[in-house]
Amino acid sequence: MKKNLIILAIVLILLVVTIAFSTRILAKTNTPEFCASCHVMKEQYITLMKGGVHNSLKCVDCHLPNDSKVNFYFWKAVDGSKDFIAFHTGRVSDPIKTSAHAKKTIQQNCIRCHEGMVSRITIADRKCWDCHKRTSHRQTGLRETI
Amino acid sequence: QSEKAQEFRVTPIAENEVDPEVWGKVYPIHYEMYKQSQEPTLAGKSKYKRGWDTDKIVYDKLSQYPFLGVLYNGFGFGIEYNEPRSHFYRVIDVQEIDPSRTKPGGVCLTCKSTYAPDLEAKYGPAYYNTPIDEAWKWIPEKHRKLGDSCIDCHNPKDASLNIRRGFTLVKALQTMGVDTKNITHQQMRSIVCAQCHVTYVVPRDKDMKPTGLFFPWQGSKLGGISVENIIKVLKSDPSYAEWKQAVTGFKLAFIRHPEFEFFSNNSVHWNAGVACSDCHMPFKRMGGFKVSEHRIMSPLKYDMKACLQCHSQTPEWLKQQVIAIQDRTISMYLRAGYQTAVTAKLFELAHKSQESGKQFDQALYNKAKDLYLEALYRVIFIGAENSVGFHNPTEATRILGDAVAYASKSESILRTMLAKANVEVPVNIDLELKKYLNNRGEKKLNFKPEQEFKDPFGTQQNIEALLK
Amino acid sequence: QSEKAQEFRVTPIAENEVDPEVWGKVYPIHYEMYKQSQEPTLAGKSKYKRGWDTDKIVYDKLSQYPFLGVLYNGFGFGIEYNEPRSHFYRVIDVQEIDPSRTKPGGVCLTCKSTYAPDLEAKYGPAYYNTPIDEAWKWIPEKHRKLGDSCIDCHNPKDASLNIRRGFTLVKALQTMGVDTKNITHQQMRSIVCAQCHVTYVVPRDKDMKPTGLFFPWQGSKLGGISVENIIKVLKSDPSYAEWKQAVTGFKLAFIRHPEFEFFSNNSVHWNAGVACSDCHMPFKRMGGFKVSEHRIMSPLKYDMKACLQCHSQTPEWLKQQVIAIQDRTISMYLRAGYQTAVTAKLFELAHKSQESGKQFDQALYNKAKDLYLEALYRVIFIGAENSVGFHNPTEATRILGDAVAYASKSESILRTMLAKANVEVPVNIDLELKKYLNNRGEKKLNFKPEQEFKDPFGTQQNIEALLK
Ligand code: HEC
Ligand code: HEC
Ligand code: HEC
Ligand code: HEC
Ligand code: HEC
Ligand code: HEC
Ligand code: HEC
Ligand code: HEC
Ligand code: HEC
Ligand code: HEC
Ligand code: HEC
Ligand code: HEC
Ligand code: HEC
Ligand code: HEC
Ligand SMILES: [Ca+2]
Ligand SMILES: [Ca+2]
Repeated sequence: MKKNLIILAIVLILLVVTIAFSTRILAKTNTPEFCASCHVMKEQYITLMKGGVHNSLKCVDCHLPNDSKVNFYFWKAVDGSKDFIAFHTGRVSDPIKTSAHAKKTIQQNCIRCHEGMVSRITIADRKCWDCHKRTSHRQTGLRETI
Repeated sequence: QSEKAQEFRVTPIAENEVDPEVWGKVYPIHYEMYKQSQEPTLAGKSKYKRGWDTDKIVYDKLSQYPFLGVLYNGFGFGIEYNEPRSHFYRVIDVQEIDPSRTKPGGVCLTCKSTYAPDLEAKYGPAYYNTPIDEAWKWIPEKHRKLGDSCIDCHNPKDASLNIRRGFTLVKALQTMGVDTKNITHQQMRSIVCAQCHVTYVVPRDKDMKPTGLFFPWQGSKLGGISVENIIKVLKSDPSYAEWKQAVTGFKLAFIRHPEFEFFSNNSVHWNAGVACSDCHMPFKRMGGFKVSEHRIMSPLKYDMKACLQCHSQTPEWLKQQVIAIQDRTISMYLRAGYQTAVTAKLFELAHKSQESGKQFDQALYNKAKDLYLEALYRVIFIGAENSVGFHNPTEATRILGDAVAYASKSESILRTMLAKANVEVPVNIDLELKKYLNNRGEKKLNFKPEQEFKDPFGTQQNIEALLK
Repeated sequence: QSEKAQEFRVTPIAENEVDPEVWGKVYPIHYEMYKQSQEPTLAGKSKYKRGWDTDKIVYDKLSQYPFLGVLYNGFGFGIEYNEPRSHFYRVIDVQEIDPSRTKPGGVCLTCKSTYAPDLEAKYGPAYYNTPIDEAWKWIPEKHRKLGDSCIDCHNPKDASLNIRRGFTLVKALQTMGVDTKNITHQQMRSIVCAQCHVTYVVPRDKDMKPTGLFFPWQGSKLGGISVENIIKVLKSDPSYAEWKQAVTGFKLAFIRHPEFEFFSNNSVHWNAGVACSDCHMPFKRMGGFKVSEHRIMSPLKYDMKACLQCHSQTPEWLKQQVIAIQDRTISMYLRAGYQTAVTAKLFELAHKSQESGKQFDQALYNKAKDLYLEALYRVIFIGAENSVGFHNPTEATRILGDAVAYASKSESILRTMLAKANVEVPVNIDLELKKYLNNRGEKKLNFKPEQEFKDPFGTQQNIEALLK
């Protein structure tokens, strides 16, 4: 556990430093192609690209808070490091599942973009993708080996 | 919540405002959708749930399921019993139905008139048993034909969901230990329907006058109101007997539209957190935003729109799955219904032989009766439930399979009992359907053969042929 | 397809190569997974499909469902009949089972030994009826205990899916008009299993010697092999009768593991294009690739991993849905099974009275027998199907409900027939279960009460109590 924290700290610092110095890295790590460079993200990448109207979006549009830049980069660093460490230590859960925090972030992003559309209904205690299953990378019709 | 959403709901409506027109000033889109529900629904879309479609035919349950003629004889439901139509016709249908149905009185307004809670509060016990025509006059003249109104489901302050019928539903939920102040929003989307789409008991005094109204949920829990528990309550007190079954002479309770109980009892959709409104009031795009459909009807008549966000298949595929389930349910329902009717006729035969002096083994008779009641209540339950099994597919066939088992065990005992008393019983029991199905009530209703549902698997026909 | 995957399949394996070790040189990952299937599966994960779990208990179907003792008496299945275990034990289990089961002979190797198609081609008619011990020796010594091998399902050239058992399955598919050269890939993912997980008939000559093996699919179509059609075929020819039911003396056909027929008959998963392998051989990540799990077992024992490919709920939730379905199925299965056993005992009683000189109305007797057979075959069907209803939930309860209906109609007729002949029949029929369940076969097997499944709804217990 302690070891993990140290790694996390190092990665955090590294990330913050790189971000501070390179707008190119910054832009690159916001692309879906970057996310999909990890093969474990490939399924989500393909389902996004082939799964309908959201294929012009970037992963970070949904998976990182977009309400403020500070929030965006803070969580980018945290989640990014978590993914990085999990990947390179091989501790990938199968299947990968979103955390409660991640779900909240996604929901806020759905509402951010579709605010007008959902302004008259009440979505209190459930998630948009309970109904809009395809946006959750599921039931997009892709089932064969990717 | 975003500001826009708030803004939309700024204008509070007067507390206790019943008039939908007034609500319509604030919520014009919803009012428009709501008004559409007086139109007949599309004919030819649903296989089993017809009625008040564009063909304007009134579908008669006794013609659809002829054995009901035998079983319900002696009660209003054995005279006129129709497929429901939309909420708009709620009060109108009570007016138009054969008067045998409305004998209980004011209590019948409970789920029909939006004024019911006010009337109950005002008139107390008299509310329940005042003759319906009289009770009906308690409603302000302008609204005597008003079906549902917004206030049935919404709080006028902000249009949030609200239980209007505290005197029935809130009490019933509380007997199951539900904290009625803290129901989740998603559950409310089913609970508002549970004000009416539930079974009820109208207990009677010695003169058969109604003394109240309650839901037989004692001993159950939310998400587990089983048919077994309901039957237990119904059998627990003779004052719950509302009618006498003519063919057997038994005094019995009854079960109506148990949609909520059936759906919420461990069905896959309930377990998945799906609510009635998800399927019957799906979101609908109106210009730049979406709203809940307020023309409430069968999802088949909406072309499965309600299903499509959660299910990625085509509407045709989804409809086929519904029909696969309903076909199997109908097949079992016919089996259970006819078997129970046969048993009822054996009781009739036994009673007749008794009159002509035969003596029976009373222990056997009691067992047979007990088994018969278990079967009959199950047949009534599934027949009254309005989804032909879809709301909880395996539960439907389980209940019906049990009905077949109970009714036929009863038949076996009766046959043994009758044999012991040397009464000869033919193998094939004539149900005398014509006698029960024709010339019913004030409208002299007759059997309409074109409305009958035949077993889609042919099994019922096969068994009947084998017995002949 | 990526280059890696191509590379992965470059080395063709010799045509007709049976040895999994040789395949393992080319497909080491698959060979490893495959070998794991000799390990016992995890205990405590599945409610109804136990057997050869880490507790190493052999689950005895006759103890799980005691009425089977009555119904199967007179046949090998009435002596020893166990829950299946993994493919690895296929041949071993045939060796270990009571010899009454293997009486037919070589034909029993058809779905057990990978060599079966070669043996059939080589020995012709003798393949079917040569005593099993002798036929077994036709297999090369090294592989006499070999369960499944890769070639059972794969083409050695490129490991693509392949039907090895042309002499049974291809013929059967052709009787239904299937173009066996153009089966879609997704269908092949079920069809390879249909080589074995199907019911079969071993027709007999006059001396009860096996003359062949076929699947009773005549008159059906792919996606609609109904129990009704299967029964029709089974009843169509006396040479399909493989055994004599001791309690009734009837010569009967039998039904085994109809997983494919049951699953493919309008189930929601089949309709959704799901294949057996999707659930029993889910994709699995191994290093950088996805491969198909080759340790084939119950999805419950994989913690529902297979389901998560398509369903977004938690494994616990999914398991609960499976159990909700299975509980309802088991309840109905017990109802159908006990009712059919009661009817069987009434036939026994009738036959005994006949011996002591009573005369019966033959028309009634024939009707009762016809109805009884319809019930019995349905009970055998669902009992033999291995998913306890899950593969096709509403179809399971429909079939069982019909079994109850047929068996009890038969009971009613028998009671009437017996009464006419003045035979007294008690209400409660003693099944004499102990007689059938104890001291079975060479191993002197006894009833194991701890393995019995009781009705989770208590309905069976309730009916039995009422009859006492
Ligand atoms: C270094 C490889 C790698 C890259 C690059 C990567 N991921 Fe991941 N990601 C992983 C791994 C490994 C996991 C699984 C973590 C676990 O099992 O807990 C994961 C999990 C996730 C999850 C689910 C867990 C959660 O916290 O909700 C999301 C969402 C996700 N990644 C999004 C992204 C996005 C968006 C990007 C691009 C900005 C990205 N990933 C880039 C490896 C990567
Ligand atoms: C339109 C919004 C949206 C976009 C764009 C998006 N996702 Fe997702 N993602 C979701 C939703 C919704 C879920 C489901 C969360 C849940 O099940 O609780 C999800 C879940 C995930 C998960 C968890 C595993 C799973 O399947 O449930 C991963 C990993 C993931 N996304 C990665 C990505 C990657 C990588 C990209 C870009 C290639 C991406 N997402 C783009 C909405 C999005
Ligand atoms: C960055 C902006 C953005 C985010 C975040 C986003 N969407 Fe969208 N969404 C769009 C756009 C753009 C379209 C297509 C344009 C349109 O409205 O016609 C769209 C279309 C849709 C549609 C209609 C098409 C379809 O596929 O059925 C649905 C439903 C939808 N989004 C749901 C969601 C849900 C649920 C989420 C969160 C999991 C989400 N969106 C997140 C921008 C977004
Ligand atoms: C206050 C009582 C009440 C409430 C609340 C109520 N219903 Fe009804 N519902 C009725 C009555 C009464 C009818 C039958 C009207 C008739 O046939 O005259 C009916 C009929 C229906 C029908 C059949 C419509 C047709 O066209 O055949 C559907 C579907 C339905 N209701 C669904 C719902 C749903 C979903 C809810 C909750 C969102 C709900 N109801 C709430 C009393 C109610
Ligand atoms: C607890 C709520 C409730 C009470 C109390 C109630 N109903 Fe209903 N009624 C409904 C619902 C829900 C429907 C629509 C579903 C259906 O028809 O099964 C309905 C449908 C009807 C219909 C149209 C269908 C048919 O049965 O022909 C009539 C007529 C009717 N009710 C009359 C009455 C009468 C008369 C009484 C009093 C004895 C009464 N109702 C009491 C809820 C109720
Ligand atoms: C998962 C979807 C779903 C849910 C949830 C659901 N229903 Fe239904 N309902 C259906 C379908 C499908 C039918 C059958 C319609 C048909 O055959 O035309 C139906 C039929 C009905 C009918 C008869 C409609 C008619 O035209 O006569 C009523 C009334 C009804 N449901 C009320 C309810 C109530 C009340 C609830 C909640 C307790 C509920 N439903 C929950 C899908 C649903
Ligand atoms: C109960 C199920 C349900 C939930 C929860 C839900 N939706 Fe929807 N949504 C629907 C349905 C049904 C439609 C289709 C409306 C139509 O086609 O008329 C829809 C339509 C939409 C559309 C318009 C699609 C189009 O065709 O242009 C968007 C955007 C959308 N939803 C976003 C969201 C967002 C964001 C959330 C969460 C805040 C959400 N939805 C929650 C059921 C749902
Ligand atoms: C039979 C019950 C019922 C009746 C009657 C009814 N509603 Fe609703 N209404 C609902 C349900 C259920 C919702 C969904 C609420 C939610 O999920 O928060 C809803 C939602 C709404 C909303 C919120 C926006 C939306 O579309 O989800 C408004 C506004 C509304 N109704 C207005 C009205 C008006 C105005 C009337 C009368 C003309 C009316 N309702 C009649 C059940 C009903
Ligand atoms: C809010 C989401 C939602 C809605 C709306 C919905 N379903 Fe479902 N449905 C589910 C879930 C979740 C399951 C469970 C299986 C799964 O995980 O896909 C399911 C299962 C099913 C099944 C298989 C279960 C069974 O009982 O046989 C059918 C068929 C089905 N749905 C049809 C429909 C139809 C028809 C409608 C519309 C009338 C509908 N559904 C509406 C979520 C939904
Ligand atoms: C050549 C015959 C054959 C083929 C092909 C075959 N099976 Fe089997 N299967 C068997 C036999 C025999 C057993 C029982 C072995 C025993 O109990 O000794 C069995 C047992 C099983 C079991 C039970 C395992 C356990 O641990 O209890 C499962 C699950 C199963 N098979 C699934 C499948 C699937 C899925 C396929 C196709 C991908 C398949 N089988 C193909 C013959 C076959
Ligand atoms: C058409 C394929 C097929 C044929 C032919 C076949 N089996 Fe099986 N056998 C299976 C399958 C599949 C299973 C696993 C499923 C089950 O046990 O229900 C199995 C399981 C078994 C088992 C283990 C479970 C049990 O029943 O105790 C034994 C023993 C067995 N078979 C013996 C035989 C014998 C003896 C014969 C010849 C009379 C035979 N089999 C013919 C396919 C077949
Ligand atoms: C949608 C998923 C699914 C599909 C498709 C499916 N099965 Fe199953 N199968 C199950 C489940 C769940 C069980 C019950 C396991 C339990 O109770 O432990 C089961 C049980 C079994 C068993 C008994 C396993 C044991 O441990 O004894 C066999 C054998 C089997 N299936 C074979 C098949 C065959 C052959 C097919 C195709 C014709 C098939 N299955 C299709 C999910 C599936
Ligand atoms: C009971 C049937 C069965 C047996 C036995 C079997 N396989 Fe498979 N195998 C399958 C199925 C089904 C697939 C999925 C094929 C597809 O979808 O193309 C598969 C897939 C494969 C693949 C393709 C990659 C993948 O994982 O999907 C390889 C390679 C393979 N098997 C090798 C083997 C080897 C080696 C053996 C023996 C050690 C073996 N198989 C035994 C049924 C079987
Ligand atoms: C390849 C896709 C796929 C796989 C794998 C799969 N399912 Fe399903 N399942 C579906 C579809 C599609 C439906 C139909 C309802 C829907 O559209 O969601 C469904 C419906 C269901 C239902 C409701 C239907 C019913 O019969 O009651 C349950 C429960 C269910 N699945 C459980 C499981 C379980 C458990 C497994 C694994 C053993 C599994 N499924 C594997 C696709 C799949
Ligand atoms: Ca209707
Ligand atoms: Ca097993």
